[in-house]
Amino acid sequence: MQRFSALSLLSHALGGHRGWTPQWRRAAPQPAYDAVIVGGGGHGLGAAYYLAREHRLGKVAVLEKGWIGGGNTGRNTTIIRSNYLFDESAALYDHALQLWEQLSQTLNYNVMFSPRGVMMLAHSVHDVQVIKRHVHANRANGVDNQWLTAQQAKEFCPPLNIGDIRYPVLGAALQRRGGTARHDAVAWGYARAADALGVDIIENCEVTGIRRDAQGAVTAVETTRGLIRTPKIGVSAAGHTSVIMSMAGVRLPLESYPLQALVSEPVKPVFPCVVMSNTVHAYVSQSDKGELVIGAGTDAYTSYTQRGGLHISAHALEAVCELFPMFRRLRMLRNWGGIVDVTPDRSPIIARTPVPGLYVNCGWGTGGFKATPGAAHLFAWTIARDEPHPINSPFTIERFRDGHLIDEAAAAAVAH
Amino acid sequence: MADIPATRRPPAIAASPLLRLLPPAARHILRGAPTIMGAAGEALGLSLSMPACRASLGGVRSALWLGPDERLLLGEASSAAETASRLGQVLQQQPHSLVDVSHRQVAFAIAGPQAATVLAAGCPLDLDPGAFPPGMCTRTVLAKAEIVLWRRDDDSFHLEVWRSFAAYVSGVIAAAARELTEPG
Amino acid sequence: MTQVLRIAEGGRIDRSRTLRFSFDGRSYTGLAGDSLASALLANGVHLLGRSFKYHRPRGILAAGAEEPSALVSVRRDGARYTPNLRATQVELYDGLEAHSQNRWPSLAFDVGAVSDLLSPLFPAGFYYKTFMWPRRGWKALYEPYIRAAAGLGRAPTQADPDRYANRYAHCDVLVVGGGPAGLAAALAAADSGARVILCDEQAQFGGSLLAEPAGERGALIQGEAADAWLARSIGSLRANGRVTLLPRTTAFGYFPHNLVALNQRLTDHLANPAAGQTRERCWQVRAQQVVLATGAIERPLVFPGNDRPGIMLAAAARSFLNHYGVIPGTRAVVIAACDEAYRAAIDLHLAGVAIAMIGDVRTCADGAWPEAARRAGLPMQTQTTVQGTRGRLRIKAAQLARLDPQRRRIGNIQTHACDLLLMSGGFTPSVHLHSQSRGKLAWDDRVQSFVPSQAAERVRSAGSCRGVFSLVAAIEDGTGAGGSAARDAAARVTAFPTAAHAPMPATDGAMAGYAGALPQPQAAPGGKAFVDWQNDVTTRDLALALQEGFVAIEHIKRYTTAGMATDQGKTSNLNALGFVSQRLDKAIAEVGLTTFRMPYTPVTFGSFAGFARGELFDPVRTTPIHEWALRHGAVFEDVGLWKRARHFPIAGEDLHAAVARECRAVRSACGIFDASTLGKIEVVGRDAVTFMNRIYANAWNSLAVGRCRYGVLLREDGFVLDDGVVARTAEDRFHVTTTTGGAPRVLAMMEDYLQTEWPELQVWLTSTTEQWAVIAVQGPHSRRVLQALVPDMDLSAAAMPHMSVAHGAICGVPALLFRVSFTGELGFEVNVPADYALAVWEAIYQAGAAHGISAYGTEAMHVLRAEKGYIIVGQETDGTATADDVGLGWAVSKLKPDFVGKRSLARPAMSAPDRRQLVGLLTSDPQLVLEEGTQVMQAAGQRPPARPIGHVTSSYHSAVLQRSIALAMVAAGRSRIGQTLCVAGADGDVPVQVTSPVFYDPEGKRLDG
Amino acid sequence: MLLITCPYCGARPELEFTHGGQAHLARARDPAAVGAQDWADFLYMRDNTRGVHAERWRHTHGCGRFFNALRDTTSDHFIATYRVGEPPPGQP
Ligand SMILES: Cc1cc2nc3c(=O)[nH]c(=O)nc-3n(C[C@H](O)[C@H](O)[C@H](O)COP(=O)(O)OP(=O)(O)OC[C@H]3O[C@@H](n4cnc5c(N)ncnc54)[C@H](O)[C@@H]3O)c2cc1C
Ligand SMILES: NC(=O)c1ccc[n+]([C@@H]2O[C@H](COP(=O)([O-])OP(=O)(O)OC[C@H]3O[C@@H](n4cnc5c(N)ncnc54)[C@H](O)[C@@H]3O)[C@@H](O)[C@H]2O)c1
Ligand SMILES: Cc1cc2nc3c(=O)[nH]c(=O)nc-3n(C[C@H](O)[C@H](O)[C@H](O)COP(=O)(O)O)c2cc1C
Ligand SMILES: [Zn+2]
Repeated sequence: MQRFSALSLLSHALGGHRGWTPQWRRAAPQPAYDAVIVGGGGHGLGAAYYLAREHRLGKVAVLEKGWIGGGNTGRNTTIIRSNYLFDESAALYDHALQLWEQLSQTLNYNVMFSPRGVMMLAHSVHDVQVIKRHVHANRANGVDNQWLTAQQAKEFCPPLNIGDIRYPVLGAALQRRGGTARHDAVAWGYARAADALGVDIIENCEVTGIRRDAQGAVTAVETTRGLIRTPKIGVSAAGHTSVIMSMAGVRLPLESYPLQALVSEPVKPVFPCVVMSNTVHAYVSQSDKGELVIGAGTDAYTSYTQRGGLHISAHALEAVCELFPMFRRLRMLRNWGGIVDVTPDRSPIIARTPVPGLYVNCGWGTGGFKATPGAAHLFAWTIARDEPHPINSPFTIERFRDGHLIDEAAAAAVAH
Repeated sequence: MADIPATRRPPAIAASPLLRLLPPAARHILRGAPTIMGAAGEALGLSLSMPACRASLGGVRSALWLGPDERLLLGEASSAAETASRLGQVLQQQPHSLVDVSHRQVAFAIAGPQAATVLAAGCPLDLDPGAFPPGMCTRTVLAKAEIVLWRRDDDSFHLEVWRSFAAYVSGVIAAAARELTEPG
Repeated sequence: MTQVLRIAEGGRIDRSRTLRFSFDGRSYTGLAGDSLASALLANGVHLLGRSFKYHRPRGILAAGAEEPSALVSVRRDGARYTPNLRATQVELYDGLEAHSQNRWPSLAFDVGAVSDLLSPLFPAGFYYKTFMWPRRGWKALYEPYIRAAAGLGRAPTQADPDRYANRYAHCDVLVVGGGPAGLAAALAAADSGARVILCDEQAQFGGSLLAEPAGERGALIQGEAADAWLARSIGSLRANGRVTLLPRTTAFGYFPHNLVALNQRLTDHLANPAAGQTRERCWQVRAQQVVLATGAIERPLVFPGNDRPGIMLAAAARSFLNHYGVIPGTRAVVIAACDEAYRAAIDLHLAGVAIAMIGDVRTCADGAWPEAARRAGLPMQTQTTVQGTRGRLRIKAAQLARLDPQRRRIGNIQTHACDLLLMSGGFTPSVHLHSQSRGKLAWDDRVQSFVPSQAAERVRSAGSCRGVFSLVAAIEDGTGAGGSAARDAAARVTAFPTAAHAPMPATDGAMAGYAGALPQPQAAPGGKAFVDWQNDVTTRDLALALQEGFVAIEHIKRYTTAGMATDQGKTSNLNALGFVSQRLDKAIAEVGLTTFRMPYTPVTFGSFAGFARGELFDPVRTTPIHEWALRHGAVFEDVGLWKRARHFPIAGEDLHAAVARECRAVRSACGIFDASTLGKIEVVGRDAVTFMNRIYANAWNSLAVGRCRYGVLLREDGFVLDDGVVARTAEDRFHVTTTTGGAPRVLAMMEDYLQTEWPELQVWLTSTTEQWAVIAVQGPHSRRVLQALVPDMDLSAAAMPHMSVAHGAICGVPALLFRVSFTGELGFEVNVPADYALAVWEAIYQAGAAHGISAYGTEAMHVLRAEKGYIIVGQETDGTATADDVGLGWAVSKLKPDFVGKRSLARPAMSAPDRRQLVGLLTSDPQLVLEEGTQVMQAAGQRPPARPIGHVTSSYHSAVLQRSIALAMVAAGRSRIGQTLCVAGADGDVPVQVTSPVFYDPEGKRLDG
Repeated sequence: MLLITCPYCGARPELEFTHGGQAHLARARDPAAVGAQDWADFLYMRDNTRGVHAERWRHTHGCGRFFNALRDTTSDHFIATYRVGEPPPGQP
């Protein structure tokens, strides 16, 4: 793997940058692999990377129906935080956050992880109760999260309008370690590092079927680029998970909804942090390129179209204009949608399935980018050892049968 | 203890030229199988077996189709008790539900050549008389509130609004009306 | 200096109206009808901005929406400051104040320009490769620098005072684009009586016709001069009552089921808009049929140094000349890959501009326009490429070379001095909206572009937006599309027009043009050749991306950021594709396109929000008693959409003091509380009791008429959804109450089961939430206070025991009177029709004066119920609590075979021994009030990550108990009563004693006063 | 914003409707008799079809009725809407 650094950049500059080689090979499918990951998003590529680096699982391939990072990884608002309510969730997301803090160095790829602080606004007495409960629960779990008065919130984010609005800001929770990262870099960084460890990254290769033996165990995947034999299949296909799992006759507690985001025209730095308001539905940050990156809500209906209704993004912009009245004159540059796989308790599934050799990492819904390194790491572990890591052991499919839900939604934690 | 003057006190609303708060009325929601609507209608002197999304008039009363099993009955404020007793008599044996909602909502009249355009600021329905002719009525939305919209004639509408939404709905109407009076 | 480059006559500006304006503090004049760009050009100003990455001097490339470079900020006043506007679309008004962006200290001398010299260090994606050391370096060091360098204009700093509006509209035919094709389509549709909306982003209709010279010198349409045809067409559309004409209106988004979003700009072109005048209107148009006539965008040519000020698209120059009466330069070099360039050359030549050379990229140029140029004696040559240009702030010279097919130079490099370089790489049909609608695109060799193919909505494209370039053909195309659209609309045709709905008329290759980088002689050094002007993406960046393995077009876009600027690649995408296809030696069609997304051009946030701001952001729901609360100094809290009185401070009391006083009043005398926001549902019908039995966890058969019962509602998954008192007012009639927030949810759930699971039940539901106002009168004196007002009702314990209900009259007003208590005191809830509520409230308040009545708010209500251990759904419960968890097991029927949620209660987890259960907590320090949400620990001094065993759900100071109390959900809590646990407070652990959740009057004696 | 044809009121804007999830998931007449896995399936498991699927809508801000629809989740275009109790068009 060519080393990336200021120095290498300089020396390549002298050579007119003719020396750079592909960041990952354009691998062609081999007839068989020791493990196949379905889905070339951050989670899938990351899982392949950790399989190769930490579990030496032999030959691993990532199969991507389109171009890697083209799924939700490439279309999310990149908010990273770990201040979730329940112990199980906090452990899971903080595991990820700790990996984020090292990720650029780990991968030798600048993923631009920027812990600029994630602030969650409270607009009602009920919000205050819920958010303070998070703050206290997080403190017990060793996850940094701090309560700010409305005034302190404004000091932390000067454009914020706390006063003369329909739902005045009563305070906020701030996780300073939270922030954002560059979505594309995450996919490319994992791809490059995995490739360097011998992982085959196979694009334009859609999985169309799953073959199983008499005992029901998986034996191969059918793809648009031919049959690929493998004893282990890890499905990490976000919005398309149900479609793939149904190929093995597995039904999941998932529904795929459109979720939209949008960016403004780029402007000079005005927005120092990430602000989220669940009550009025606004999620805002400013990217390194200068666009305000704004998250909207999901549509009411399931869809695989990667687009949503105008009223959904309009609703988000109403909230943004209310909270940040000076942004009313800014303009939308582009709007897009993704397909998010939502579970009934808004918590993910990283687990074995009833089908031997078939593993699944899904249900991240509106909030799995922040989990990318952690989920990938735990998924790799689960695939390699055929058993969950302690951190993901609560995130099973069976929890729905037995009622051990981890209901972040009911407990009014926010999305994203 | 002396009785308080039983004058009804409607909620406060935003003023605007095209919008008028209509006097208090008697309102009932009648729900039941289509089979009861014939008799019930006769008792009130109007048809309750109207086609979907249509209103019917009969003397001082009017009835709005809100759903296959739901009608909104409107009458003068004083007529509430009589409506109830008349229906009570004819419907005794038939399963149905009659609930007095006289105070649940208020009524607005929105009139003038601009009426439909003003409503179009928040109502996503096609209000062209061709598509929404006089006599048509339906529950729908105006911006973020639910309303019952009833077209009386080409440029006048009758709105039924839950009382706590009256200020908001009249506010949206006022803002939209104001926008239309601008130059350009 | 004033408009030296304005020609004496011609153009569509009004020479009688001179307008003053300023750019970077310097004043100029222009004419009514000018764009900021044309006005600056008239004054010889070509340098308008600095580029995003290399801070290269940039001028005006285009004349319309596609402009990538000439971005400016316009400032009306401190609060009305708008960055990143395209000077070509800013309409000039008197006093306009514009500023250039992204430069320091000045536009002409910009320090940032060093990045141009250092550019070898910043190839595409350089930031992924560095800034990784030290680990914290990115956030602390590099990122702030990168951020400061990035971004275009500054964001406004003050709240925007302008207004924005929304409008829904419907029509038979929506025509987007008012050029010849669009006008023809609108005319044809209107003629057949259709309801038509025609919108165009420009101030005037006419599209490319606006760039035609006036009268006979311009194009002819069936023998008629273009401008005459234009005036006539617009006139007849205006005259038609079923046609809505929307100038300055951009169709920016295409949504499912033929919903098209338009952005209409109402005031930005005005010198002094009326105070509070609406600035923009967002239209949502639902159209039976849509005709897209959005035209085509000219492609620049890609060659070294192609970005200097003075380098311009040929059609743009023609538009500046014929539309605005401005000569963009005095001596021009023209580079043509398409005949359109010759039209521009001829028009400029006739206007007195010296044409130094017309270099055609192609091997031959023998179309009508090249011939005309030849006749006019203009210098021309084929097989030409541009090897470079000179000039810092304005082009000074262009170096041309002629190449043979093997890219060997024929003859010497020719250097032509010039102050203007015009280029035309052909035209890219504007297929944005067709593609947004999910219609397919097909590569068309004849026009060297993607054109619309199979539609995915009821939409047609007409004119140059589908590659029908010639004027006459475009008009015929528009007429055809408009006519068939109107016919289909009339016939309510639902099928999508097939690709074959209108076959492509034959086109000569004259307009085909060129995509990619112009051929360069082998081993020519060559400077930066820009593909994407605004994001500073050069051919080298694209080449590097390919070299590093980014071969998918979507990867190339993201790695180089080509097409990601505010122009969304209108002028660059096809050249990028062309270049990639050249490099990969793959047909453009196989390279594929990136996705078109809304908006077509950037749209103001405010216009999406429209009316929804301040008071109208969300409905503000108030009760009939609200104004009394206002008069009595209530402090309100938001509960859903409702405003509820939280407390009634008097004489400078703080929340704590007011609440203590209100609580004491209730416990010792009498309190009055507005509970009108409670949800109410009338459940009526023969099977009412059966329905109640199935929906609620409780059993209802035994509830007699005239009695009430506390009901618990579960979700199908077994967790508590809502609660409330239910009264049986007749055999077949229940008056159900719900929580304030739960009302709509509960009604929807009931309707769902009724309609979809139990349609056989004869039951109907009606919301009476707003029919009844609810006045709670609570406290030992409540009976005395009320009795006087209800002469013909007997409120005695015998006649009206706890949990009973009666019809009657209060102060002569019909009332439904409940004997219920959410405070633990003797209490009543008076339901009266809403319009009477205020009067009744005032009467009760008056009557209560003698008995020490006091109004209390939601906060006191919370304290009072907490003293009694009554839960609040949403505070004690959070969607993960069962009825048993919160001590309501008694309410859940053991006998009923089924009710919503019962089956789920049988799941193992629902009866796990360590479930969190409702308990009371008492701190050893009676004055210490725990913070709600604090976590309960098994023992003190645990280090994170410690596993809390519970959390505090409610915590208050109790006036009557003169100490703090708290409710908490604690694992196996009921078994821990008596134990001492600890709560992790902000400053250290606090020991707490686990108690029963009922702190006050556990025997419930006070219920009877 | 979709345009949805209510079987009672005709074509109406999505804003008037609430989505009701996958259609034709009947609640058991005697849930007590339903096994753990089957009950979990009823509560949580969904087909999440990519392609034509049957879903429930309620014309909440209209006639108030629940009804079913066939919609292609790859295009969001409706194939049909039909009343509760009726089988999906094109199926017995
Ligand atoms: C608009 C939006 C905003 C969001 N905001 C945030 C946020 O702020 N913070 C946050 O933490 N999360 C956010 N999320 C969620 C987050 O993006 C996702 O949870 C996360 O990126 C999922 O990553 P993934 O790798 O699992 O899925 P993806 O990146 O979607 O990768 C799945 C891949 O599988 C491929 N695939 C699918 N089917 C097949 C097949 N049959 N064969 C082969 N390959 C297949 C897809 O092409 C795709 O590339 C947001 C999501 C969206 C859409
Ligand atoms: N620009 C050129 O010089 C050029 C190139 C090719 C064809 N032509 C000529 O163009 C004519 C073809 O006419 P036409 O009507 O197809 O194209 P046109 O360019 O004349 O008209 C297109 C119109 O649509 C408007 N428009 C584009 N996108 C829009 C949007 N999203 N919302 C609102 N308005 C939008 C444009 O402002 C323009 O006014 C013929 O005269 C042909 O000779 C001119
Ligand atoms: C954090 C973030 C920032 C983005 N910034 C831009 C931008 O500056 N310009 C742009 O054109 N698109 C931007 N995009 C959107 C992408 O162009 C694209 O819309 C998105 O990846 C979804 O892909 P699709 O639109 O091709 O389906 C951004 C996306 C993300 C996730
Ligand atoms: Zn309906």
